[in-house]
Amino acid sequence: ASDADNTVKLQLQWVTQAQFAGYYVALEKGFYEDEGLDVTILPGGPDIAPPQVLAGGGADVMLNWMPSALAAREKGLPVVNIAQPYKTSGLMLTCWKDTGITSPQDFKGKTIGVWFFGNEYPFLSWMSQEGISTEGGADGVTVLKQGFNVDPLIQRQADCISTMTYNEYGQVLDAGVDPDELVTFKYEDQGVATLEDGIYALEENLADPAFKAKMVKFVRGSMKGWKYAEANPDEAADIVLEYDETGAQTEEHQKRMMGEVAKLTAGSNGALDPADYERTVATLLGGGSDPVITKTPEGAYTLEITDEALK
Amino acid sequence: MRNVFPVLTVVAVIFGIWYLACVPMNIKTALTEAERAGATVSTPGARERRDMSAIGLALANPAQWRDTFALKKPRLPAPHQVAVELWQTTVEKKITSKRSLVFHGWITLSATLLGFAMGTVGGILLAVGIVHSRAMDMSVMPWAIASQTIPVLAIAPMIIVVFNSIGVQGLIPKAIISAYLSFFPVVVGMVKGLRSPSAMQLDQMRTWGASKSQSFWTLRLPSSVPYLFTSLKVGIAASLLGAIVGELPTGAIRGLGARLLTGSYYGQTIQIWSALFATAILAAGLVAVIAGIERVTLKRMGYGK
Amino acid sequence: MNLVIAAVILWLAAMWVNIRIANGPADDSQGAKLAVPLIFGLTLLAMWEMIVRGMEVPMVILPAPSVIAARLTSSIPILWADFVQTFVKGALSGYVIGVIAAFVAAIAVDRSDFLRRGLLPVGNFVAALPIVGTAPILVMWYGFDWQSKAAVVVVMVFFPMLVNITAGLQETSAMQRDQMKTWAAGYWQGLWKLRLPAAMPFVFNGLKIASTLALIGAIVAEFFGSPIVGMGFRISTSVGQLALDMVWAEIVVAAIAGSLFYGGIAVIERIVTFWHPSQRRG
Amino acid sequence: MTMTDPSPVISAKGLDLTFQTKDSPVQALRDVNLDIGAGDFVSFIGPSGCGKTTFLRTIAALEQPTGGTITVNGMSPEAARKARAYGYVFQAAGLYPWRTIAGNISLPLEIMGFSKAERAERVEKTLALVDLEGFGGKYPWQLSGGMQQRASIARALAFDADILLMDEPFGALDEIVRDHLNEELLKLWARTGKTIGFVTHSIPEAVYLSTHIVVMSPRPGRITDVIKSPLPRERPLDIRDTPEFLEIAHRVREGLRAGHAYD
Amino acid sequence: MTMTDPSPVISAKGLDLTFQTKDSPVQALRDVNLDIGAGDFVSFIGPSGCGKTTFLRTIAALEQPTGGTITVNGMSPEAARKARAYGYVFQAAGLYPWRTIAGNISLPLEIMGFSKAERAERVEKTLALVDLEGFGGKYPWQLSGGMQQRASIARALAFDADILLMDEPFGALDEIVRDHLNEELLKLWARTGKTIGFVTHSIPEAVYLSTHIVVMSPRPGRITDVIKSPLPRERPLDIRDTPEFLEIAHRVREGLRAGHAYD
Ligand SMILES: Nc1ncnc2c1ncn2[C@@H]1O[C@H](COP(=O)(O)OP(=O)(O)OP(=O)(O)O)[C@@H](O)[C@H]1O
Ligand SMILES: Nc1ncnc2c1ncn2[C@@H]1O[C@H](COP(=O)(O)OP(=O)(O)OP(=O)(O)O)[C@@H](O)[C@H]1O
Ligand SMILES: Cc1ncc(C[n+]2csc(CCO)c2C)c(N)n1
Ligand SMILES: [Mg+2]
Ligand SMILES: [Mg+2]
Repeated sequence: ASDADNTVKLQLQWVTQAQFAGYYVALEKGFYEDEGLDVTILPGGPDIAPPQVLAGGGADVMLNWMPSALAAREKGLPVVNIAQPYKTSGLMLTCWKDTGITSPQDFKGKTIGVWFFGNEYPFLSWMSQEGISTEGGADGVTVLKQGFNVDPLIQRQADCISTMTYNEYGQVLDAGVDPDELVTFKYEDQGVATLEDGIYALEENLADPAFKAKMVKFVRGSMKGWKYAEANPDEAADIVLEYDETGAQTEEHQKRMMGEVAKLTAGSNGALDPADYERTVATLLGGGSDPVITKTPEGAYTLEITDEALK
Repeated sequence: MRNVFPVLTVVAVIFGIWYLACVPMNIKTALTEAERAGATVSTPGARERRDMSAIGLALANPAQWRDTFALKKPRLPAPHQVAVELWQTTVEKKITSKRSLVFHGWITLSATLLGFAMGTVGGILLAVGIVHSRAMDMSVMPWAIASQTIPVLAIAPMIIVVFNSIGVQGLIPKAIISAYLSFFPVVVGMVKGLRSPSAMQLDQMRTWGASKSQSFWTLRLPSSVPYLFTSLKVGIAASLLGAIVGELPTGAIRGLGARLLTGSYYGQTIQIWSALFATAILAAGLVAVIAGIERVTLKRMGYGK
Repeated sequence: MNLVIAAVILWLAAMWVNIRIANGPADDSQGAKLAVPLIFGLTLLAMWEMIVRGMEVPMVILPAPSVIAARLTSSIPILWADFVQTFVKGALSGYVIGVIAAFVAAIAVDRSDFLRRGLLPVGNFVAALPIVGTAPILVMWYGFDWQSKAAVVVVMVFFPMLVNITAGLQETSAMQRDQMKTWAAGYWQGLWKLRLPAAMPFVFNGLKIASTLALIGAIVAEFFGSPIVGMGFRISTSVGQLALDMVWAEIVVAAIAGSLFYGGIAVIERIVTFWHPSQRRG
Repeated sequence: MTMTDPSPVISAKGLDLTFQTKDSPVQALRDVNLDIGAGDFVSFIGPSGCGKTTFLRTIAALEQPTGGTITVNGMSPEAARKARAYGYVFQAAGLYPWRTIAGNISLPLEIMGFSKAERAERVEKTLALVDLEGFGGKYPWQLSGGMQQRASIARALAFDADILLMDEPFGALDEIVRDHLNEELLKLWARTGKTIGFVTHSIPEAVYLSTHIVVMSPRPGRITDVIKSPLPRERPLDIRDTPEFLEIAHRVREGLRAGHAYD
Repeated sequence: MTMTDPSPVISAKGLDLTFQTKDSPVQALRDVNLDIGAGDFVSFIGPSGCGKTTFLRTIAALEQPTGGTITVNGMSPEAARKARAYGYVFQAAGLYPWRTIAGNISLPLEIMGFSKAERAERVEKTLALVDLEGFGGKYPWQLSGGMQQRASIARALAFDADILLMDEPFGALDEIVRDHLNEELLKLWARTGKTIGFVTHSIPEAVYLSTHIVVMSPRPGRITDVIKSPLPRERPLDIRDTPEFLEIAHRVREGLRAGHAYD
């Protein structure tokens, strides 16, 4: 197991893009190597549940949204947040202005595209907070399981869709839509923001001091990568492009994404703010008829890794 | 060869319809873009146009017809847009480039071929078992049919994860998914083929005192060859689909499946269509190769006379 | 570990029983024909249960059959709603439309040799388009609800049906067609009275193949956008929620529905093609 | 052959038929001249591939001659077919397995637009004619080969055409059943007075049944001999052991042997 | 039948055979008693379904009798088969299209483990025996039907069994070719002195070929008559027009007619 000691496999939750720039920069710039780590980055996709990969032993650490991670915890897969490079949420609903929507109450009777796959929880808690049914009808919203692109909005099959500030929103603009034609609702502003793209590991692994030490090195290297990416967005975007094996990304798109992502990671040194955590848990517990988690989780995060890494 | 002219005619008609269809399919987007660029169109306002008839809009705005063939992200790309994309991503790109469809095609092909080989060997072995053991025949067949009613896309991620957990990654899990799809036609065809010798031929073997294995090698196996090839042609196409499905939960890194998916993720319709066509061309090519081998083999074996 | 060994022993025992039944005196009885596959299937299930428990496979990777069964029985309303959405609305309507369209096309192809030679190769090409590519396009065109799922099913079902019907219509011997001529029968008379009935074994072969494709197509299409009900929706969402028991419950429903659909068509086949040698005995 | 009847039912003059195949044209019939009178029973015999089937098919307008003329009832074969001038019986019974025997017999009647009542009546009548009363409700596969062939003949008789063309109708049956059906066919012919064209490979069968035996030579098929039978119309089975019978059989065999190259 | 030979090659005593089918048991053979001596040519004739094939198959150990005894060369049929006591020729030639004629003939030899050299030698010899020298390298589809059937006979002869069992070997061929092969078969029999069991539907064929004609009655199959032929061993084709021949043929026909319920 001697060479297992310095290998780390990281499972992303989406395909290679600037959303994960910090990790690719750390890899490319040798920040992991400096820590003595041999890191492999596994891209995700619409059919990959990172917690499942973690459970199967296919990866050592994963990126995940807090609600999904906490739900996994309740399902008996004890994952622990060890770092939180994203400070701010990039999730928002983007609507056509000409639908007359100006506030969440106007969603009634409208059709809204939502990402599922464990990412639907923030939306559901928001709607229950607003007292709007998600079963459709004149007084509720009709929810669609949104696919992986912005077509439903462009084709006007939905009045609003989920977008990330750094990605889908840009795609909507790329389609020639003027920002003035749109109304956006940031989850952050609605008080239902969740902690996105945290770094998680399995609790049982963290009991092993050697693994813990490895994680410290990994988080340290990753944060170095993130800070470098924030400072050099264009170079970071190029690095990401370099690692994209599908060849589907465009430089223009990745540069803009990097710019937007930098805004979200800017406020974080990697350490999870327990206040943010408490707020997220509160939102999720109050999730209406079918809450994501039913009891307050214990030990779902640890500051030990970041404390050590940031020393 | 006699088919060339009819095929070309049909293809030409399809292209004609396709071009015609582009106008109503893309007219709303084209109008919206034209409007943004400052042109005046018959019915202003994308919202107003949303529920209007596309054909009506197309007829009212002949000026925008040309635009419907040149959108960046059309609802229906025009044939030449797909052709140009195919050309650029196959011929003009270095095949080692990750933007080359040949590169991605090769990734998919290697999983396809491995899966096809596994599925074929597995299918043949299973068929041999079924033909020689009544217990196997009675117990396996109904479940083999049921297995084909399970959507692969649903179990593909689980297969990947399970293999991941025993340390197997990369080509093998994809090939297994592809084998899962191709084994069934092979089993069905081979069982039929191995049972195709007539009672008379089997009796003849008995009058010579042939053992089970002698009957198998000299009679059953050669008799099954035509059936095997028919199955192989179905099987290779199924393998290709399996490999593509298997690419989705492997992190959609490389391969035609990944191309399709990332294309759809970024709304790159032209890229999707060209990957789709590349897949179909690959499938047709693979089937043609097997059909070629089939023709030569069967001719040498004296069938078809 | 003990459970794993027990699983192996169970396997050997069950296979021994099966071999005894299959080679025993009552091997041709209805009972044996039902018992043997049933024993085989139940053994597989029991082994699955034992191995999952014995090796302590995490729930989030592979749940045990008992857990799946529990989920199945406790979620019947959800499963039923999903079934109606995906199977009845999506798969079945697409299946019917696809089959009817294939019949119409087959007759067109049959009437014109030119069309046959032109259309069938092109059809084979189109049939090779992978569903994971066509589904997103059709969802974009036909919206999120069952219509786009039906469209995917139509595309999947159409060509296998067309190929089978066309082959079936060729099935009659030259002699039979000549006979029709000696009675001065017209095209449609020949079609109705001779060639369609003669094509039925092929048609049913196609219908059976298409039946397994239809449900799969409808489920897969839901991965690419759907309302918040449906088997494909539930599967993909539940994977994200690590509710693997729900995923498997849906898979079980899919397998049962698919097998029943297939079996139902096989029964109709028996009735319609009662005259065919393959159906006559037994 | 020259018939006593002044206006022949079927008349072929200088008939030529060449098939265009991929490799080379195949001349199946060359300069065939034949008149068949009303009520004749004409057998065609000759080595395999000599054009017997082709000639029968030409009469039935299933093939187009490439030279010469052929008339049926004074019209073109095409027109005669439309006028339902003949019933055609093929070698295999060719019954539709999804129809009962009665359904099979009524099939041509349906196609020709007979009313339901009339169909039922004719089916009953023809079933009786071929000795199959009571079997109308059975399916073809439930009958023996001989019964199937009888049903197939009934089908060709049901619409009561004047001419019956039969291409080796009993070729697939065993000798005993065949003898029996030959007897039956003769009776039927006597009862109905139809004109019959009959292809066979069996010399005794040809001699036993026919008023005229047409011997054909191998490709390109020509008529080498037309033997008029001196046997009476009434023929018990053991007429086959009489010297007259053997004499004609011998003539036919000689005629056949003349042009035959063993395989 | 009682043979002059004291120890018969094939001997059946009180043979019964009943098939168990789904609906009801089918008695195919009942109380069959028959002795066949060395060098006899025995034909079996009888209506379809009377059990001719079943009897031949029982001799070849392809069916198990349900009553009575049968011995071949004094052993059980099973043991006789192991001792390669017989060659079996089926109705269709049944040659493998993927093997040449020589390859087809050598197939049983391969299965029986003959050495390569011996195989080649025997193939040559039997090809000569059936007049197919020079055709060893051809594929079956390159030969006419008659030649194929000869190759199929060669295959049954190759391993030089004393007994040849033939189940309607010429049923599918046309009459002229059949005549020719009958002649050849007689010559072969004369040359090799084998014991031959031969199933046919054709009365002239049975009479022309056999030393003994076994007439069987319909189900349950019984032997109704065994006719010993007074014809000499040497038989030109036109022996068929002699009164002796016709006399035997007549007897056979009568015997057949006796038990025959038309289909
Ligand atoms: N459609 C066709 N195309 C080309 N050649 C044909 C066609 N039909 C028949 N022939 C050829 O014409 C010749 C006469 O054939 P036909 O079937 O009339 O012979 P036949 O006397 O009926 O033979 P058989 O006794 O075997 O039935 C044969 O050489 C045959 O190969
Ligand atoms: N395997 C079997 N199972 C049940 N019944 C059988 C089987 N084989 C033959 N029979 C029946 O046994 C009887 C005798 O059959 P057999 O094949 O010996 O007749 P045959 O005299 O050779 O007839 P044919 O002249 O038609 O070849 C028939 O009624 C047949 O249906
Ligand atoms: C099936 C599936 N649907 C949605 C998401 C949510 N999500 C998380 S990050 C990200 C990328 C945004 O550009 C998206 C879409 C997911 N992970 N998997
Ligand atoms: Mg013919
Ligand atoms: Mg027989």
